[in-house]
Amino acid sequence: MDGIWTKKRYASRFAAVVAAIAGVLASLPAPAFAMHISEGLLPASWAVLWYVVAIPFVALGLRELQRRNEEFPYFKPLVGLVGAAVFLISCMPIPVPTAGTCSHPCGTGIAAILIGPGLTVVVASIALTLQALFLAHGGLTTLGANIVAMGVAGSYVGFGTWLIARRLGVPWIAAAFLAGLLSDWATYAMTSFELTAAFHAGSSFSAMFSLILIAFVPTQLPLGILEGILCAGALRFVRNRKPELLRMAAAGGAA
Amino acid sequence: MKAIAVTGVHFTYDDGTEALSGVDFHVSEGEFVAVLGSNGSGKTTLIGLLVGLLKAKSGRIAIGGQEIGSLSAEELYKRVGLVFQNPNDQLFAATVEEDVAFGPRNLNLPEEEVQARVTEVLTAVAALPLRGRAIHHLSFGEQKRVSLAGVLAMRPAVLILDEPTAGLDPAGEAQMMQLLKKLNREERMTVILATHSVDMLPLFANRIYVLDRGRVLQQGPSEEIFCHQEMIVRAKLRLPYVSRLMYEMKRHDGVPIDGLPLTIGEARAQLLELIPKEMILPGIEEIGP
Amino acid sequence: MKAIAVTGVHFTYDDGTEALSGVDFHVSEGEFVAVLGSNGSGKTTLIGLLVGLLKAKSGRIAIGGQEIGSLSAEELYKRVGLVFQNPNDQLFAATVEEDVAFGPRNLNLPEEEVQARVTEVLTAVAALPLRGRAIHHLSFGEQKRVSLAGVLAMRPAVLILDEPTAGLDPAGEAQMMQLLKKLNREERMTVILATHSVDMLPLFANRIYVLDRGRVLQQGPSEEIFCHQEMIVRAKLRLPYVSRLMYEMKRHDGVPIDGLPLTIGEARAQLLELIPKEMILPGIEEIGP
Amino acid sequence: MFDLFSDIFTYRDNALTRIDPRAKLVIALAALIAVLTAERVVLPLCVFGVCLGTVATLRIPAKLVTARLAAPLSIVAVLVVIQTFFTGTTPLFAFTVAGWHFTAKAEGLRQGALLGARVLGSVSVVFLLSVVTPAHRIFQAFRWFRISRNWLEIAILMYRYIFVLMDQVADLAAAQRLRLGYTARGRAMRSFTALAGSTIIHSLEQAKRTHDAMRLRGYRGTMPFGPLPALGRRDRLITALCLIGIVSARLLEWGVSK
Ligand SMILES: Nc1ncnc2c1ncn2[C@@H]1O[C@H](COP(=O)(O)OP(=O)(O)OP(=O)(O)O)[C@@H](O)[C@H]1O
Ligand SMILES: Nc1ncnc2c1ncn2[C@@H]1O[C@H](COP(=O)(O)OP(=O)(O)OP(=O)(O)O)[C@@H](O)[C@H]1O
Ligand SMILES: [Mg+2]
Ligand SMILES: [Mg+2]
Repeated sequence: MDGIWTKKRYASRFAAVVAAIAGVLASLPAPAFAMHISEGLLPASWAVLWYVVAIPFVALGLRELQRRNEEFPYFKPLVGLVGAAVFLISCMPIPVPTAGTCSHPCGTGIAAILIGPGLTVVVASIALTLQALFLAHGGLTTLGANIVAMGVAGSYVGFGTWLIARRLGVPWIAAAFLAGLLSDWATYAMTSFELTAAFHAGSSFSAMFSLILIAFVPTQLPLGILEGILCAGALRFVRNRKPELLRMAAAGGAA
Repeated sequence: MKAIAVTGVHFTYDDGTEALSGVDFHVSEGEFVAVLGSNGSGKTTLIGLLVGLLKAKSGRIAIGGQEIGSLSAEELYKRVGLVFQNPNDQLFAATVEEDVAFGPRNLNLPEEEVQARVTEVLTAVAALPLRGRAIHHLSFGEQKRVSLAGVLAMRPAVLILDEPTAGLDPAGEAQMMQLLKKLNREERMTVILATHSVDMLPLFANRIYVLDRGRVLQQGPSEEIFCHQEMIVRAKLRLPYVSRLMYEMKRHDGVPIDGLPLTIGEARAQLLELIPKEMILPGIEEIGP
Repeated sequence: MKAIAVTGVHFTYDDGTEALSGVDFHVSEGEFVAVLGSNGSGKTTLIGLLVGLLKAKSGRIAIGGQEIGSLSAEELYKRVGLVFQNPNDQLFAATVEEDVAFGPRNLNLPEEEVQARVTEVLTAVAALPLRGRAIHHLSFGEQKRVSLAGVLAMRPAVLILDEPTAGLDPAGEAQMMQLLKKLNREERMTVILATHSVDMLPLFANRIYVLDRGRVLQQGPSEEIFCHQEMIVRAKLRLPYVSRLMYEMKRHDGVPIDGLPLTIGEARAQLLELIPKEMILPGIEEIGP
Repeated sequence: MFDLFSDIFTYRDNALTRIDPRAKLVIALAALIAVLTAERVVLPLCVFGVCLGTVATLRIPAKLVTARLAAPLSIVAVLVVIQTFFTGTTPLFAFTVAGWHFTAKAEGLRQGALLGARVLGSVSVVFLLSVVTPAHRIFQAFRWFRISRNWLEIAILMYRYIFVLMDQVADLAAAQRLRLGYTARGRAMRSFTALAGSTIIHSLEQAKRTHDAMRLRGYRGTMPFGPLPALGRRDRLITALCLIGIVSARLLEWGVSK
């Protein structure tokens, strides 16, 4: 692995790699699912490691589910249905201007606002399992890694943003926008991190990380913004139409 | 001129269900046509093809004389409008006014024109007082009429409705059908409706297509269609109740009835001819309204 | 013994809509009772009260002689079973078998008993071959029957159905009503159904309650109910088509008709008496089946 | 997208659908591990070939196969290209495009090909599993693996109501399209948020009705599951044979790589 990242030819190599990755990514049938790490891509050791990271978060979410289900018997059907809705939203094609194709939102931001981050991890783990099994997006072996990126990073960052922004007195619509935006970017940063960790072999970690990050920029930067708009817009829609429903789902004083 | 011309259309869903197999379906401008068929006979699929939501595997579909594939979205949806069965799946704005204005605004009309259209169509469906109301506070019948208004606001030449009277009570059903009749007779709008309820149809539809398992069993004016009792049963339908009564009297009791009366008015006229004058109570005329 | 006794019940939704105002509703064991009312008349609200989903503001509700408030959830659900209007609300498991077994398993029955009940109720609703199928692959009519099976598996003493025939085609409607009739006559199950379709009712219901804007306008056997044409119209309903024909002939043409025939059979019998024998075609008997 | 989420083939009756889902899951996991730990392309490609062959024998439409494999295949392409040109030392060939020099390297090509083969192999294993096992059977098998019951309960509800909501969402989206809601970018985004919002509203309302229905049938906060049937002899035999096959293939590969 010598020579590639040596100073002299760094710039042109770097540009070439970015162009190559971005070019092929744009031609993918569903670029957003490039955010799911494909089945078989991670070496066994990494696959296991990410499982080990993911499982405590899922267990935490399940504990919360059990607890809130006892207070409020409605809760499991509610989580299941919100999960189904978020699954569908994440399957809806949205037009991404730069990629020239349609892409898909993650939906974790809005889910975290609705049912809280812990349960969003649970829902995301189920959605990812269904997608891995029946749609060949993501995979069973890479499930742990994908849960960490989509579920854990996405929902905790999204919910944290929402909470902090609300505490700081940011209007809810802006807070929702930020939550959607940052949850999407967090997912993408985490996925890039996971890919780098597995494949930087030999080359410098930070160089490869920034490389992958930048390669995804043309699609993920606007996609994050669209996700923010979606999150804010959908929340506004529900608030306008049926505010009482939000109270029902509310986690942590949502909306 | 043909408003709609469908010839030899086949359609198969991705999972292999053959929903339409060789359907011919023609509607002239200004007609009121009903597509009659049991659950799963392919009505909704046919409608999906007509409005371009589904693509036919083979066969030709022309709207107003032009191939459906050659029309832009804008041209197509000025020609055909679809009212869905469940208004809840169709109304997505917060208020009645916003929802009805959705289509005209997307046509980039000036705001006065948009408002004028909203007033016009809400008047047409007798829902003007609902203008400022929130959608989710409307009753089912009101929702149905508002969803019709939203489609009318696009001024489609052909209005297609999927089970317009499903879930409506008798009064709502009659009101909806009167409304459609008025649009058809007075505004010369072509109306196509899919349904499996047979009793109201004879009064309204010029022509009926009977659909069964993806095939057109028969088509023609309602008097003709309901003469074929076996065909009707094969399509898992039934005769209108009044016709059924007359059919049984004619067939099993040998009462001499001309053709097959479809409406209460026709049946009454025929029966009165059969009943001797002296049976009729004298002076009863005064009691009647 | 009264299976259901509702006296002076009022109910107001959170948003202030007064959905029921002073309703009395009594059903004896083994009866087949229909609650007839237009959209928004309060049928679903009344049902919600009967099964304990809603709590009445005032008035008394007793199920099988016991106050509804004093019954444990388990006792209540063994006494009343509710089939929802939309089968999707009720079919929440992945397959037919799992869904039907949901209730019995909640009753902590041994597994053989659960399986036996599943077989029994699926046979009763003619859906045994669907046992292993996924719910989302069933047709609408099949879903309706399976959702009925799921409730029957709880062996409720009283079966309540919200618009059991809504959305079904004529064949499916007839099948569903026959099924309910059989459950009522053969299994002695008390059946209560809410509907706004009038034509099938006279054949099946022992008694009809007419509901309008949260009030019971009238109750009684169907022959009585449909004699009150003005009351029916006030409730935004209509007479069954056959009765309408007979009513118009009696009222406007002065034809001497006894009472008001409600079914095709009754109407046919009465009309045949009025038509002179010599009008009837000779030898036609042979042609009839 | 929506149409792809189709499990109709899993309800066909064939030799593979008749096998107990637990057996299939164990075999699939073993195959995944073998593919993932393989050090040369042969084993993953063999698995890929076997799975694809089986899928073809089951007469799964080619359209579905290509749709499912499209994304993984393009990932494989990216991997091979990137690794070939940017990793390794031994040059294979070189060319220049628009002033940029590209040198393909042997190690990179090998590494890329291995990664690509693993992706293909494992994707095809899961694909085969998914066309012979309906979701509810997989959930059943999960129970045997001691997956949390709460997780399964949510999964079952989610799976079921994805189909219900999907019908409603499809109608909503069609209604918007028919009234020209997607003809310009700004409009499209507005329609899209309304669609997402409606989906959430529908789901929350449905949750209430579903819970009512569950309660009326005795639900007290936990979905009851029936007992799992014992694993049949035939299934145990099949599992054992397949495991032996997979393990020996893996050992064989190990021997060869050494
Ligand atoms: N999305 C779909 N995927 C697969 N099969 C479908 C789909 N939609 C409908 N079908 C099948 O296609 C056939 C025709 O269905 P369609 O919805 O057109 O019937 P319909 O006449 O509208 O019935 P209904 O009166 O119940 O609305 C049915 O057998 C149905 O099961
Ligand atoms: N959740 C609710 N909140 C507020 N008002 C409601 C609610 N549900 C029903 N209503 C109102 O209560 C009244 C009675 O409604 P209900 O649903 O009982 O009528 P219904 O006879 O079942 O009508 P349909 O035939 O349309 O089902 C109506 O005016 C309705 O608008
Ligand atoms: Mg239909
Ligand atoms: Mg109701």
